[in-house]
Amino acid sequence: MKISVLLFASAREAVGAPSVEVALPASATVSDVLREPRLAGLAGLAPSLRFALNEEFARPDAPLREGDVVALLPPVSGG
Amino acid sequence: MKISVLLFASAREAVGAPSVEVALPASATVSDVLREPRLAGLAGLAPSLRFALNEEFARPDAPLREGDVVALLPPVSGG
Amino acid sequence: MEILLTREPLSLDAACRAVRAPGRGGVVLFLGEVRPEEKGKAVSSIEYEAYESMARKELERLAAGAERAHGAAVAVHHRLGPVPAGETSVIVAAASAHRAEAFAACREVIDRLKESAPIWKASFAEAR
Amino acid sequence: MEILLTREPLSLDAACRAVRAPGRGGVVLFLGEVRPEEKGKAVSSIEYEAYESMARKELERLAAGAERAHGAAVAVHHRLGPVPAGETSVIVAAASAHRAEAFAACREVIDRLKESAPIWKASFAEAR
Repeated sequence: MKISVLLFASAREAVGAPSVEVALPASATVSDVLREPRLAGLAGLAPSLRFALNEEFARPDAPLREGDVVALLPPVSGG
Repeated sequence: MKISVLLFASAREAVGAPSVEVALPASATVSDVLREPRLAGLAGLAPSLRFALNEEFARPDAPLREGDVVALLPPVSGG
Repeated sequence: MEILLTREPLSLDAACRAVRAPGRGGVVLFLGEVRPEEKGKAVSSIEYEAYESMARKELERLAAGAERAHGAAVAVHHRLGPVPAGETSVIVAAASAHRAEAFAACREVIDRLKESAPIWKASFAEAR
Repeated sequence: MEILLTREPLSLDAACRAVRAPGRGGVVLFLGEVRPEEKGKAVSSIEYEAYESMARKELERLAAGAERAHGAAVAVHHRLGPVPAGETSVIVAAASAHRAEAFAACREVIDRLKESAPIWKASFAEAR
Protein backbone atom coordinates (compact mmCIF):
# COMPACT_ATOMS: atom_id res chain seq x y z
CA MET A 1 0.00 0.00 0.00
CA LYS A 2 1.07 3.62 -0.54
CA ILE A 3 1.71 5.71 2.59
CA SER A 4 2.67 9.41 2.76
CA VAL A 5 5.33 10.26 5.31
CA LEU A 6 5.58 13.88 6.50
CA LEU A 7 8.85 15.09 8.02
CA PHE A 8 9.35 18.04 10.33
CA ALA A 9 12.20 20.03 11.88
CA SER A 10 15.33 17.90 12.42
CA ALA A 11 13.73 14.90 10.67
CA ARG A 12 13.10 17.00 7.55
CA GLU A 13 16.66 18.31 7.69
CA ALA A 14 18.10 14.79 8.11
CA VAL A 15 16.17 13.45 5.11
CA GLY A 16 16.40 16.65 3.06
CA ALA A 17 12.72 16.61 2.09
CA PRO A 18 9.42 17.60 3.73
CA SER A 19 7.66 14.39 2.67
CA VAL A 20 8.28 10.99 1.13
CA GLU A 21 5.89 8.45 -0.46
CA VAL A 22 6.50 4.95 0.86
CA ALA A 23 5.26 1.58 -0.45
CA LEU A 24 4.59 -0.94 2.32
CA PRO A 25 3.03 -4.44 2.56
CA ALA A 26 -0.62 -4.65 3.66
CA SER A 27 0.23 -5.72 7.23
CA ALA A 28 2.64 -2.83 7.85
CA THR A 29 2.53 -0.74 11.05
CA VAL A 30 3.41 2.92 11.58
CA SER A 31 7.06 2.36 12.56
CA ASP A 32 7.62 0.21 9.46
CA VAL A 33 7.90 3.44 7.44
CA LEU A 34 11.42 3.76 8.86
CA ARG A 35 12.43 0.81 6.69
CA GLU A 36 12.24 3.11 3.66
CA PRO A 37 15.85 3.55 2.36
CA ARG A 38 15.39 7.27 1.80
CA LEU A 39 14.62 7.60 5.51
CA ALA A 40 17.86 5.83 6.53
CA GLY A 41 19.23 9.25 7.58
CA LEU A 42 16.78 9.17 10.52
CA ALA A 43 18.54 6.27 12.24
CA GLY A 44 20.18 8.57 14.79
CA LEU A 45 16.96 10.45 15.48
CA ALA A 46 14.67 7.41 15.57
CA PRO A 47 14.69 6.84 19.35
CA SER A 48 13.40 10.36 20.04
CA LEU A 49 10.81 10.44 17.23
CA ARG A 50 7.10 10.32 17.95
CA PHE A 51 4.63 9.13 15.31
CA ALA A 52 1.39 10.67 14.16
CA LEU A 53 -1.13 8.80 12.03
CA ASN A 54 -3.64 10.98 10.19
CA GLU A 55 -2.90 13.90 12.50
CA GLU A 56 -3.27 11.99 15.75
CA PHE A 57 -0.41 10.70 17.91
CA ALA A 58 -0.04 6.98 17.25
CA ARG A 59 1.82 4.00 18.70
CA PRO A 60 4.65 2.53 16.59
CA ASP A 61 2.69 -0.72 16.22
CA ALA A 62 -0.54 0.93 15.02
CA PRO A 63 -1.75 -0.74 11.78
CA LEU A 64 -1.72 1.22 8.50
CA ARG A 65 -4.24 1.44 5.67
CA GLU A 66 -3.89 2.54 2.06
CA GLY A 67 -3.42 6.31 1.78
CA ASP A 68 -2.74 6.88 5.46
CA VAL A 69 -0.50 9.82 6.37
CA VAL A 70 2.28 9.16 8.88
CA ALA A 71 4.22 12.06 10.39
CA LEU A 72 7.62 11.74 12.06
CA LEU A 73 7.78 14.20 14.95
CA PRO A 74 11.09 15.10 16.66
CA PRO A 75 10.85 16.39 20.25
CA VAL A 76 8.61 19.48 20.11
CA SER A 77 9.61 22.98 21.21
CA GLY A 78 6.55 25.18 20.81
CA GLY A 79 5.43 27.99 23.09
CA MET B 1 -2.02 62.84 73.76
CA LYS B 2 -3.85 63.67 70.52
CA ILE B 3 -4.35 60.80 68.07
CA SER B 4 -5.93 60.96 64.58
CA VAL B 5 -8.26 58.07 63.77
CA LEU B 6 -8.98 57.36 60.10
CA LEU B 7 -12.14 55.44 59.19
CA PHE B 8 -12.79 53.50 55.99
CA ALA B 9 -15.68 51.71 54.26
CA SER B 10 -18.20 50.27 56.74
CA ALA B 11 -16.38 51.88 59.71
CA ARG B 12 -16.68 55.31 58.11
CA GLU B 13 -20.35 54.68 57.37
CA ALA B 14 -21.03 53.50 60.96
CA VAL B 15 -19.41 56.61 62.46
CA GLY B 16 -20.54 59.02 59.75
CA ALA B 17 -17.15 60.65 59.34
CA PRO B 18 -13.85 59.83 57.57
CA SER B 19 -11.74 60.75 60.57
CA VAL B 20 -11.95 61.66 64.26
CA GLU B 21 -9.44 63.34 66.58
CA VAL B 22 -9.12 61.45 69.87
CA ALA B 23 -7.50 62.50 73.17
CA LEU B 24 -5.92 59.58 75.05
CA PRO B 25 -3.71 59.17 78.16
CA ALA B 26 0.07 58.78 77.57
CA SER B 27 0.02 55.00 78.15
CA ALA B 28 -2.76 54.32 75.62
CA THR B 29 -2.51 51.52 73.04
CA VAL B 30 -3.96 51.34 69.52
CA SER B 31 -7.24 49.62 70.50
CA ASP B 32 -7.89 52.23 73.22
CA VAL B 33 -9.09 54.59 70.45
CA LEU B 34 -12.34 52.56 70.48
CA ARG B 35 -13.14 54.08 73.89
CA GLU B 36 -13.87 57.36 72.11
CA PRO B 37 -17.67 57.98 72.50
CA ARG B 38 -18.02 59.16 68.89
CA LEU B 39 -16.73 55.73 67.84
CA ALA B 40 -19.36 53.88 69.88
CA GLY B 41 -21.17 53.04 66.62
CA LEU B 42 -18.27 50.66 65.81
CA ALA B 43 -19.15 48.24 68.62
CA GLY B 44 -20.74 45.75 66.21
CA LEU B 45 -17.86 45.98 63.74
CA ALA B 46 -15.06 45.92 66.31
CA PRO B 47 -14.34 42.17 66.27
CA SER B 48 -13.63 42.23 62.50
CA LEU B 49 -11.62 45.47 62.47
CA ARG B 50 -7.89 45.46 61.86
CA PHE B 51 -5.71 48.34 63.05
CA ALA B 52 -3.05 50.30 61.21
CA LEU B 53 -0.61 52.59 62.99
CA ASN B 54 1.11 55.17 60.77
CA GLU B 55 0.21 53.18 57.66
CA GLU B 56 1.46 49.84 58.92
CA PHE B 57 -0.70 47.01 60.26
CA ALA B 58 -0.46 47.06 64.06
CA ARG B 59 -1.44 44.89 67.01
CA PRO B 60 -4.24 46.19 69.24
CA ASP B 61 -1.80 46.48 72.14
CA ALA B 62 0.81 48.50 70.24
CA PRO B 63 1.76 51.64 72.20
CA LEU B 64 0.79 55.10 70.87
CA ARG B 65 2.72 58.38 70.74
CA GLU B 66 1.54 61.96 70.32
CA GLY B 67 0.36 62.65 66.77
CA ASP B 68 0.21 59.01 65.72
CA VAL B 69 -2.36 58.10 63.06
CA VAL B 70 -4.49 55.05 63.72
CA ALA B 71 -6.68 53.60 60.96
CA LEU B 72 -9.63 51.29 61.57
CA LEU B 73 -9.77 48.77 58.73
CA PRO B 74 -12.85 46.60 58.10
CA PRO B 75 -12.26 43.33 56.20
CA VAL B 76 -10.72 44.31 52.85
CA SER B 77 -12.17 43.53 49.42
CA GLY B 78 -9.71 44.82 46.87
CA GLY B 79 -8.75 43.15 43.57
CA MET C 1 8.36 46.88 40.32
CA GLU C 2 5.56 49.28 39.47
CA ILE C 3 2.55 50.13 41.65
CA LEU C 4 -0.26 52.20 40.11
CA LEU C 5 -3.38 53.33 41.93
CA THR C 6 -5.55 55.29 39.52
CA ARG C 7 -9.11 56.41 38.83
CA GLU C 8 -8.49 56.01 35.08
CA PRO C 9 -9.34 52.84 33.12
CA LEU C 10 -6.50 50.30 33.34
CA SER C 11 -4.36 49.30 30.36
CA LEU C 12 -3.27 45.71 29.71
CA ASP C 13 -0.40 46.89 27.53
CA ALA C 14 0.85 49.35 30.14
CA ALA C 15 0.94 46.65 32.83
CA CYS C 16 2.71 44.30 30.42
CA ARG C 17 5.26 46.93 29.40
CA ALA C 18 5.99 47.60 33.07
CA VAL C 19 7.46 44.10 33.55
CA ARG C 20 8.71 43.02 30.14
CA ALA C 21 12.47 42.91 29.53
CA PRO C 22 14.76 41.08 27.08
CA GLY C 23 15.75 38.23 29.39
CA ARG C 24 12.24 37.63 30.71
CA GLY C 25 10.74 35.00 28.46
CA GLY C 26 7.59 34.39 30.50
CA VAL C 27 4.97 37.02 31.38
CA VAL C 28 1.80 36.25 33.34
CA LEU C 29 -1.03 38.77 33.73
CA PHE C 30 -4.06 38.51 35.99
CA LEU C 31 -7.05 40.76 35.30
CA GLY C 32 -9.83 41.17 37.83
CA GLU C 33 -13.04 42.32 36.20
CA VAL C 34 -16.20 43.74 37.75
CA ARG C 35 -18.89 41.12 37.37
CA PRO C 36 -22.37 42.39 36.37
CA GLU C 37 -23.93 40.22 39.04
CA GLU C 38 -22.99 39.36 42.58
CA LYS C 39 -24.84 37.13 45.03
CA GLY C 40 -27.80 37.15 42.68
CA LYS C 41 -28.04 40.95 42.52
CA ALA C 42 -27.37 42.93 39.38
CA VAL C 43 -24.30 45.21 39.64
CA SER C 44 -23.96 48.28 37.44
CA SER C 45 -20.65 49.42 38.91
CA ILE C 46 -18.39 48.90 41.93
CA GLU C 47 -16.88 51.77 43.90
CA TYR C 48 -13.32 51.04 45.12
CA GLU C 49 -12.18 52.95 48.19
CA ALA C 50 -8.59 52.80 49.43
CA TYR C 51 -6.45 53.99 52.30
CA GLU C 52 -4.25 55.09 49.46
CA SER C 53 -0.96 55.86 51.13
CA MET C 54 -1.04 52.58 53.08
CA ALA C 55 -2.30 50.63 50.08
CA ARG C 56 0.65 51.84 48.05
CA LYS C 57 3.03 50.71 50.81
CA GLU C 58 1.31 47.34 51.18
CA LEU C 59 1.38 46.69 47.44
CA GLU C 60 5.05 47.67 47.29
CA ARG C 61 5.75 45.28 50.15
CA LEU C 62 3.82 42.44 48.48
CA ALA C 63 5.42 43.04 45.09
CA ALA C 64 8.93 43.24 46.57
CA GLY C 65 8.35 40.00 48.47
CA ALA C 66 7.19 38.16 45.35
CA GLU C 67 10.05 39.60 43.28
CA ARG C 68 12.59 38.32 45.79
CA ALA C 69 10.90 34.97 46.32
CA HIS C 70 10.48 34.19 42.61
CA GLY C 71 13.09 36.27 40.82
CA ALA C 72 10.38 38.03 38.85
CA ALA C 73 9.49 41.62 37.98
CA VAL C 74 6.03 42.59 39.28
CA ALA C 75 3.54 45.36 38.53
CA VAL C 76 0.21 45.98 40.28
CA HIS C 77 -2.34 48.35 38.77
CA HIS C 78 -5.52 48.90 40.77
CA ARG C 79 -8.37 51.16 39.74
CA LEU C 80 -10.07 53.30 42.41
CA GLY C 81 -13.44 55.08 42.40
CA PRO C 82 -16.40 53.80 40.34
CA VAL C 83 -15.63 50.89 37.98
CA PRO C 84 -18.47 49.90 35.62
CA ALA C 85 -19.42 46.22 35.34
CA GLY C 86 -17.32 44.50 32.67
CA GLU C 87 -14.34 46.77 33.17
CA THR C 88 -11.02 45.85 34.80
CA SER C 89 -10.49 46.71 38.47
CA VAL C 90 -7.01 45.22 38.96
CA ILE C 91 -4.12 43.94 36.89
CA VAL C 92 -1.18 42.02 38.35
CA ALA C 93 1.69 41.42 35.92
CA ALA C 94 4.76 39.28 36.57
CA ALA C 95 7.67 38.47 34.26
CA SER C 96 10.69 36.22 34.63
CA ALA C 97 13.04 34.06 32.58
CA HIS C 98 10.70 31.05 32.82
CA ARG C 99 6.96 30.70 33.21
CA ALA C 100 6.93 28.83 36.54
CA GLU C 101 8.28 31.83 38.42
CA ALA C 102 6.01 34.27 36.57
CA PHE C 103 2.91 32.22 37.45
CA ALA C 104 3.99 31.84 41.07
CA ALA C 105 4.75 35.55 41.52
CA CYS C 106 1.52 36.69 39.86
CA ARG C 107 -0.63 34.32 41.88
CA GLU C 108 1.08 35.20 45.17
CA VAL C 109 0.60 38.93 44.68
CA ILE C 110 -3.11 38.80 43.78
CA ASP C 111 -3.83 36.35 46.62
CA ARG C 112 -2.05 38.54 49.17
CA LEU C 113 -3.50 41.74 47.76
CA LYS C 114 -6.96 40.38 48.43
CA GLU C 115 -6.01 39.57 52.02
CA SER C 116 -4.12 42.66 53.07
CA ALA C 117 -4.34 45.65 50.72
CA PRO C 118 -6.47 48.29 52.47
CA ILE C 119 -8.91 48.58 49.56
CA TRP C 120 -12.67 48.09 49.79
CA LYS C 121 -15.46 47.74 47.31
CA ALA C 122 -19.07 48.84 47.54
CA SER C 123 -21.25 47.50 44.74
CA PHE C 124 -24.13 49.53 43.40
CA ALA C 125 -27.13 47.88 41.81
CA GLU C 126 -28.15 50.99 39.92
CA ALA C 127 -26.18 54.02 38.76
CA ARG C 128 -25.72 56.36 41.71
CA MET D 1 -12.41 28.38 22.88
CA GLU D 2 -10.30 30.05 20.22
CA ILE D 3 -7.20 28.63 18.54
CA LEU D 4 -5.13 30.92 16.32
CA LEU D 5 -2.01 29.91 14.41
CA THR D 6 -0.70 32.94 12.55
CA ARG D 7 2.40 34.44 10.99
CA GLU D 8 1.26 37.91 12.10
CA PRO D 9 2.39 39.55 15.36
CA LEU D 10 0.17 38.44 18.25
CA SER D 11 -2.21 40.81 20.06
CA LEU D 12 -2.68 40.76 23.84
CA ASP D 13 -6.04 42.49 23.54
CA ALA D 14 -7.29 40.03 20.91
CA ALA D 15 -6.41 37.05 23.10
CA CYS D 16 -8.07 38.74 26.08
CA ARG D 17 -11.22 39.59 24.11
CA ALA D 18 -11.44 35.97 22.99
CA VAL D 19 -12.10 34.75 26.54
CA ARG D 20 -13.69 37.69 28.35
CA ALA D 21 -17.39 37.52 29.19
CA PRO D 22 -19.63 39.25 31.75
CA GLY D 23 -19.70 36.43 34.31
CA ARG D 24 -15.96 35.74 34.08
CA GLY D 25 -14.37 37.86 36.78
CA GLY D 26 -10.86 36.40 36.50
CA VAL D 27 -8.69 36.41 33.37
CA VAL D 28 -5.16 35.00 33.26
CA LEU D 29 -2.84 35.50 30.29
CA PHE D 30 0.52 33.85 29.67
CA LEU D 31 2.87 35.40 27.10
CA GLY D 32 5.90 33.52 25.82
CA GLU D 33 8.51 35.86 24.45
CA VAL D 34 11.55 35.17 22.29
CA ARG D 35 14.60 35.69 24.47
CA PRO D 36 17.55 37.50 22.80
CA GLU D 37 19.90 34.91 24.22
CA GLU D 38 19.72 31.17 24.65
CA LYS D 39 22.35 28.87 26.11
CA GLY D 40 24.81 31.71 25.98
CA LYS D 41 24.28 32.41 22.28
CA ALA D 42 22.77 35.62 20.97
CA VAL D 43 19.42 35.07 19.22
CA SER D 44 18.11 37.56 16.66
CA SER D 45 14.94 35.63 15.84
CA ILE D 46 13.35 32.22 16.22
CA GLU D 47 11.66 30.37 13.37
CA TYR D 48 8.58 28.42 14.44
CA GLU D 49 7.59 25.46 12.27
CA ALA D 50 4.35 23.55 12.81
CA TYR D 51 2.52 20.50 11.53
CA GLU D 52 -0.29 23.00 11.29
CA SER D 53 -3.35 20.83 10.80
CA MET D 54 -2.31 18.52 13.66
CA ALA D 55 -1.20 21.42 15.85
CA ARG D 56 -4.64 22.99 15.51
CA LYS D 57 -6.27 19.70 16.54
CA GLU D 58 -3.88 19.21 19.46
CA LEU D 59 -4.43 22.74 20.72
CA GLU D 60 -8.21 22.33 20.41
CA ARG D 61 -7.96 19.08 22.38
CA LEU D 62 -5.81 20.70 25.09
CA ALA D 63 -8.02 23.77 25.33
CA ALA D 64 -11.22 21.70 25.48
CA GLY D 65 -9.71 19.52 28.21
CA ALA D 66 -8.76 22.53 30.32
CA GLU D 67 -12.14 24.19 29.74
CA ARG D 68 -13.95 21.09 30.98
CA ALA D 69 -11.59 20.44 33.88
CA HIS D 70 -11.62 24.05 35.18
CA GLY D 71 -14.85 25.56 33.89
CA ALA D 72 -12.88 28.23 32.06
CA ALA D 73 -12.86 29.71 28.55
CA VAL D 74 -9.49 29.25 26.83
CA ALA D 75 -7.72 30.83 23.85
CA VAL D 76 -4.35 29.85 22.41
CA HIS D 77 -2.58 32.13 19.94
CA HIS D 78 0.72 30.85 18.54
CA ARG D 79 2.87 32.70 16.05
CA LEU D 80 4.55 30.72 13.24
CA GLY D 81 7.44 31.61 10.97
CA PRO D 82 10.22 34.02 12.06
CA VAL D 83 9.65 35.78 15.40
CA PRO D 84 12.21 38.48 16.29
CA ALA D 85 13.78 38.43 19.75
CA GLY D 86 11.66 40.41 22.21
CA GLU D 87 8.40 39.64 20.42
CA THR D 88 5.64 37.31 21.60
CA SER D 89 5.56 33.75 20.23
CA VAL D 90 2.56 32.42 22.17
CA ILE D 91 -0.33 33.70 24.24
CA VAL D 92 -2.56 31.47 26.35
CA ALA D 93 -5.62 33.20 27.80
CA ALA D 94 -8.06 31.69 30.29
CA ALA D 95 -11.10 33.26 31.93
CA SER D 96 -13.54 32.03 34.55
CA ALA D 97 -15.74 33.31 37.37
CA HIS D 98 -12.85 33.12 39.86
CA ARG D 99 -9.09 33.39 39.54
CA ALA D 100 -8.16 29.91 40.80
CA GLU D 101 -9.74 28.23 37.79
CA ALA D 102 -8.32 30.78 35.34
CA PHE D 103 -4.77 30.26 36.69
CA ALA D 104 -5.15 26.47 36.62
CA ALA D 105 -6.52 26.37 33.07
CA CYS D 106 -3.89 28.77 31.71
CA ARG D 107 -1.02 26.90 33.33
CA GLU D 108 -2.29 23.50 32.21
CA VAL D 109 -2.63 24.55 28.57
CA ILE D 110 0.83 26.13 28.26
CA ASP D 111 2.46 23.19 30.03
CA ARG D 112 0.75 20.64 27.79
CA LEU D 113 1.30 22.71 24.66
CA LYS D 114 5.02 22.54 25.30
CA GLU D 115 4.83 18.75 25.64
CA SER D 116 2.58 17.78 22.78
CA ALA D 117 1.83 20.50 20.24
CA PRO D 118 3.68 19.56 17.02
CA ILE D 119 5.51 22.91 16.84
CA TRP D 120 9.29 23.32 16.63
CA LYS D 121 11.62 26.24 16.92
CA ALA D 122 14.96 26.83 15.22
CA SER D 123 16.84 29.79 16.65
CA PHE D 124 19.00 31.93 14.42
CA ALA D 125 21.96 33.82 15.78
CA GLU D 126 22.04 36.26 12.90
CA ALA D 127 19.27 37.48 10.57
CA ARG D 128 18.80 34.94 7.81
